[in-house]
Amino acid sequence: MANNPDLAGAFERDDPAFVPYLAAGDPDYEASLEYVEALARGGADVIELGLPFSEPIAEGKTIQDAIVRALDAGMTPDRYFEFVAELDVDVPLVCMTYYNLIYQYGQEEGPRPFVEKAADVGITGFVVPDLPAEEADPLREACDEFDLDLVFIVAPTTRGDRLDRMREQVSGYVYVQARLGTTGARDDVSDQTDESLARIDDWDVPKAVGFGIKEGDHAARIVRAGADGIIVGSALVDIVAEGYENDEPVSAVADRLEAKARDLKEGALRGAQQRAESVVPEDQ
Amino acid sequence: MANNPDLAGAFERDDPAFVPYLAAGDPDYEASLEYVEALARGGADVIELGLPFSEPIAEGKTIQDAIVRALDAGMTPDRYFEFVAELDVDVPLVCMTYYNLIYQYGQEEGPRPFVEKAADVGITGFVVPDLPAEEADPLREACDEFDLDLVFIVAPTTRGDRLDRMREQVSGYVYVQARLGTTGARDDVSDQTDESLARIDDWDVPKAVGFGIKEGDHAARIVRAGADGIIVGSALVDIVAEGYENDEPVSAVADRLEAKARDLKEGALRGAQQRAESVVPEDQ
Amino acid sequence: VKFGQYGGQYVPEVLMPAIEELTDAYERYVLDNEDGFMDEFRQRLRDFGGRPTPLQYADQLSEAYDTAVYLKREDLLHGGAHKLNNALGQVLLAKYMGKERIIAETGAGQHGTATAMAAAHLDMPCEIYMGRTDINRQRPNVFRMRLNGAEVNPVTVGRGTLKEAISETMRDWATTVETTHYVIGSIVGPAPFPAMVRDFQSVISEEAREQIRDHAGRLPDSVVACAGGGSNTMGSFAEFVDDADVDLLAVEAGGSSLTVNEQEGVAPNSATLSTGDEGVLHGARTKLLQDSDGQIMESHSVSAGLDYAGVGPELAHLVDEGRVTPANVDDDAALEAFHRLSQEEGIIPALETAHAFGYLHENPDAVGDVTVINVSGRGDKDLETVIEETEQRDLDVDVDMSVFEAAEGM
Amino acid sequence: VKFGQYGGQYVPEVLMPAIEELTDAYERYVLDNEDGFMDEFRQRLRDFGGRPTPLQYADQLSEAYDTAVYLKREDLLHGGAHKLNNALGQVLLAKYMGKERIIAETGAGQHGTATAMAAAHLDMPCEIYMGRTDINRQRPNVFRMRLNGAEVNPVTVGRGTLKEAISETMRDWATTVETTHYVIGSIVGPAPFPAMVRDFQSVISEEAREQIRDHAGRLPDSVVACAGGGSNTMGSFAEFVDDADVDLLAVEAGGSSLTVNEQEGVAPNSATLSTGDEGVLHGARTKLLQDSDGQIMESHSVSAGLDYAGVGPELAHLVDEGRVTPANVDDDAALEAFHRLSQEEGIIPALETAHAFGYLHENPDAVGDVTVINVSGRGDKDLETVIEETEQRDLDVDVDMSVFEAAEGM
Repeated sequence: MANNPDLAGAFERDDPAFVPYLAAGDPDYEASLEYVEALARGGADVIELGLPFSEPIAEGKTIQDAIVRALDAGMTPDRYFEFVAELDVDVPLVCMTYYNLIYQYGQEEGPRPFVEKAADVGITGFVVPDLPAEEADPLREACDEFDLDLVFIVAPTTRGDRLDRMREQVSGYVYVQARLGTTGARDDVSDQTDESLARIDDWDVPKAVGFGIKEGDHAARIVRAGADGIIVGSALVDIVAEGYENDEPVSAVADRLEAKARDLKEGALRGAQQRAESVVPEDQ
Repeated sequence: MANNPDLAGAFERDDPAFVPYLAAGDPDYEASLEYVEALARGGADVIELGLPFSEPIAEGKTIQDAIVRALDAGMTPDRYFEFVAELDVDVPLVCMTYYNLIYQYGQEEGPRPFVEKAADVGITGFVVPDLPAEEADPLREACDEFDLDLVFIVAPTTRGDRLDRMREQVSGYVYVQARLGTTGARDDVSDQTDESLARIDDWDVPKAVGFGIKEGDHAARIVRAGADGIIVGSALVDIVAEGYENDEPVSAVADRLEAKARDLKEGALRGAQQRAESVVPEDQ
Repeated sequence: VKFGQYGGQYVPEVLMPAIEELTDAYERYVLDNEDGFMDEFRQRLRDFGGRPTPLQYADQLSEAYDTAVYLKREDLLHGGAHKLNNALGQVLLAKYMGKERIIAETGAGQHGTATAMAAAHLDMPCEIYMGRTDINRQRPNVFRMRLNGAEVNPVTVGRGTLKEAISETMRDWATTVETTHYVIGSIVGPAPFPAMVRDFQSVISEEAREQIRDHAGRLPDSVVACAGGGSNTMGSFAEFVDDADVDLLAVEAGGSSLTVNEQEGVAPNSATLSTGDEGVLHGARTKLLQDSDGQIMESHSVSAGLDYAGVGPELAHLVDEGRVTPANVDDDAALEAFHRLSQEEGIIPALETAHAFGYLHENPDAVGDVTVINVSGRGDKDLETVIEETEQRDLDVDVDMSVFEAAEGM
Repeated sequence: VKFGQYGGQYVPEVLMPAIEELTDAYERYVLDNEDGFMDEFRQRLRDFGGRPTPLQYADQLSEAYDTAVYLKREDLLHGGAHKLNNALGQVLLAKYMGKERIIAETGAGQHGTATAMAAAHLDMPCEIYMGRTDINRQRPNVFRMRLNGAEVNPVTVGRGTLKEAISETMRDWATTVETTHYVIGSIVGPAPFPAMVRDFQSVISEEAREQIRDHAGRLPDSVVACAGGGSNTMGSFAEFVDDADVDLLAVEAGGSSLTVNEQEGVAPNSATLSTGDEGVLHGARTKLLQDSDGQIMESHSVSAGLDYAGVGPELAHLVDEGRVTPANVDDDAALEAFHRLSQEEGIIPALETAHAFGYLHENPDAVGDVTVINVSGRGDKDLETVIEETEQRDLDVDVDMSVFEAAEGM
């Protein structure tokens, strides 16, 4: 299976990857370009770029709202590809979307045309939250053909056979879902993360933890627990939403995104350092 | 069975009886006394004096409204007896009411106490619209004891056995219901009247026709057809209602009642004369 | 035509021939199954009405009251209440009699809707008299009658409620008696109505008696039913009357109080069997709520369907005989029972029906080890009333509806 | 887990273990009747639900269309629609699985009320997600759910309707999946839901197939059912699928037009089987109303219960196979059929159901000599909508409601 060196290479033991998410086109095409680029400046190692789907069943309210804004502003799969092509960033881009958009793009031909186009504009891999390993073969094949990675999500409920099946299919990195539920920033960090990480300890793909990470200290905590990277979505989308609601200048919002990215990246680095030094704080 | 000479005697072949109805106490005790006395002055031969019951199922809207007014003004069986005792008229009075009031007055003793009291204050007979011949024995017995008449209603639907049963029970006069339905003044005169009168032609009690008679010409038409008397309620109650609604002086309303009574009585007399002369107009 | 001293035919002479004709038809078609009338009636009750209705063991109630509680599910009958048993029987009978038109009165609208449904089903023109006030507070039932093709005639006399509607229907009947059948909605009115309506409704106890033998292996210790006019009551009791060991409990509306206000002519309840005395109303001698003069009192109950000042003469007689035990529960207890059955058994009962469950709650020891309770109707019609009445009271069991504010506020 | 190319399990990984657990439970309890699950289910459907529902010969319709029309009366099921068959099955299954809590989404409120009833009956805590907009326009159903003790959670995202409620329920489930069962309301969603819901609903055709043999002495020439998500449809068809001579007609909501507005992302209909194309939605590959990019369109129908952009994968497959014939009737025809059935048969159908009768009216020759039509639900819930929509249109069959003005004016 494909294993794009750019993607797996972004995760290093002493330089854990910071993987931010934004919905492409939120709140509009131009601003969104600025925002994504700001994340890269802030230290993103990989960017998960959402292609909005009208029924985002795996998302929490924050990202759902972002998707609604992006759709209202005219985002479509074709516009998304233009967007990716136009982006001026030098980190790997992962396309996060729902399967119907991938499937429908190719009409009768299945996922291949979408993947081909994505590869063409510079996408490195996919995360498809409504596509479990059982249904992933056609997409996996297309990804292999075009040398793209297919990231799977390991949930706290994923155990036994399911883990094995996923391990066979996953490439790029594995997305470790930190807790039950849907995406969304939260104030605590779950013990489920440690258990999940332990279950896939011996996998040879990088482990990126997402769901609920809100600030640098969370990031540090997660990395100390063994993650190779952290995925942050809602905490960043919150900044975009706030800027949109308050009608802030794009540059001001971009600055805040960049600062937030920096805080998170630094947190991840701090975690890696603490882990290396085996400094485990009392509260653990 | 009782056959009070006063009552039957009020119906004469060449002087057909005019039998008006009013609800006692409508719209209040004092006015009602005046109104009843006005009817007597206008030529009433018998007066049907209603004792209001809360569920007057045999009445049309006009008389139902009268009953509501009388009840609201405080009419009760005891007040009714006072009313009768106080009335200054010299024609026979027939009490028209529903059976529950008669029955309940005597509590456990049945209709006797009511009848006794009625006889005591000067009532000559009864009409009880919800008491068919089948249920009338107890009341009939009490009437016999106190020498009061019990009037029955012959409806257009009354035929065969039912007529025979009623013929055995009736005394005073028979109330011939001119049409299907409930009480109420109407603009036409029904053919059903002729048929009903024909069916009881050989009965030896006087036949008084009621339901829908509105003016002198109707009265004449009915008497020509063979009636010994006419019963008029709603057309008179209308005058009371109008006076009440327009807040007219009692005396003015009484004058109109008296005039109306006179018109009806004259109509009846005219009918008798026409009948005697066998002058039957073309339209018959 | 009498039940002890009760019953009879206290109606205007103009209606007597129709009453005689009906008596004859009742005897021939209903009692003697002439022309297969009863067969057709039963078949239509089954296919159109949904009979037999189930007898259900109530898990939660049985546990709570430590007695086997079985529910006779008349709420599942077409139209949502036992009313159809009677309406369908009478409309079909009218058809057999060659009548061309159906009239009926309705208070809360349940009998009116059942009659309109039966008339549509049997293709008979139908007019329903309903008080102006009731029309405005029972809009959904008016919709249903109109949708079924019935005319709804507003009665504007007096308070514009059931009493006035009955008088108005009597008036129509007195005028049209030759072609029209008046479908009386309960075991009241002149003979043969009380016996005939009972016969149409007794399918309830006929089924229940067989079903309880299947389920419990024996007859119940008691049968409990709410009582207004009494048609679901007698329907639930009829086949058990001869089973001397089965207690028959008729639960009336205690309203807000059993004390009457004679001055105002108001009884703040409809507990006719418990507190009324003998009189004559709407064609029959029976127990009534009346003042000492014999004027009929205004009855009151949170449940419109129990809100009637009379009761079926047969029930009055069975109470005098000691065969039926009258009981009553007040508005609060009925509302609590409504909430309890809804929450614990997943059955939203009619407010009428809730009275029977209020009795069970207050007297769990009175019903024996095995009891059958008639769920006479479903409560969809009562939702607005219940929400409103619940908000105004401090009940032990209720429910809050703040979801609407939440839905608006967010 | 597939029906041809349709079906599958397109859900977030976090839910997959629950889906596998459910698949296992479905196979053991439903298919293999382990621990007597199916026996208990059938018994509760009978005693609590009121099964079997009758198959009724429709006198007036049969005469009007010169064909023997039989009505399968799911409107008589407890709660007023076929929905309880599935809700009761799933809540009972959740209990057998040791789940502690039930969640469900609801649009018009029918599935929510059925689930709340079943949960109350089986003593399971229950929460229903419902869009803000739907809460405010379906108040009686919200009342009913609350009365049955269910929490109703307003969903305020987006338009506040069914789509949003589904997403929100998925979110709850993703969080609480270990203790909670999500009761999906139709033959949609990831496997095993479509097959499982079909199995719970197929009691409809199981009964109807036997009943029509009793009544007509043979199998019908056709079975007609309305189709939204498709649970009453597959329930009506399931046992007839192998009877090659029985035509299976699925009648969808044609809405105001079959023409979509791609620009606005709006399909003014819900005719998924007739006009949709393949895609993946809410866990399954099936036919969808979507734009050329694959974004789901807003569907529309005067009937809230048919207003869904997807359809059960099994139905999509049977249509592709030519075994099921899709059809559709528009809003006007459905409203007229609503009035017609109400007036002529005394049955007020759900607006969903009315579509099946609209089809019969427009295609009396297409149903053969003997047809079975599923009366999937009663229309009490639709009264306000029907009155409102009728007033705005010029229909061939309707009814006027001037009685209210008469009642006020007099």
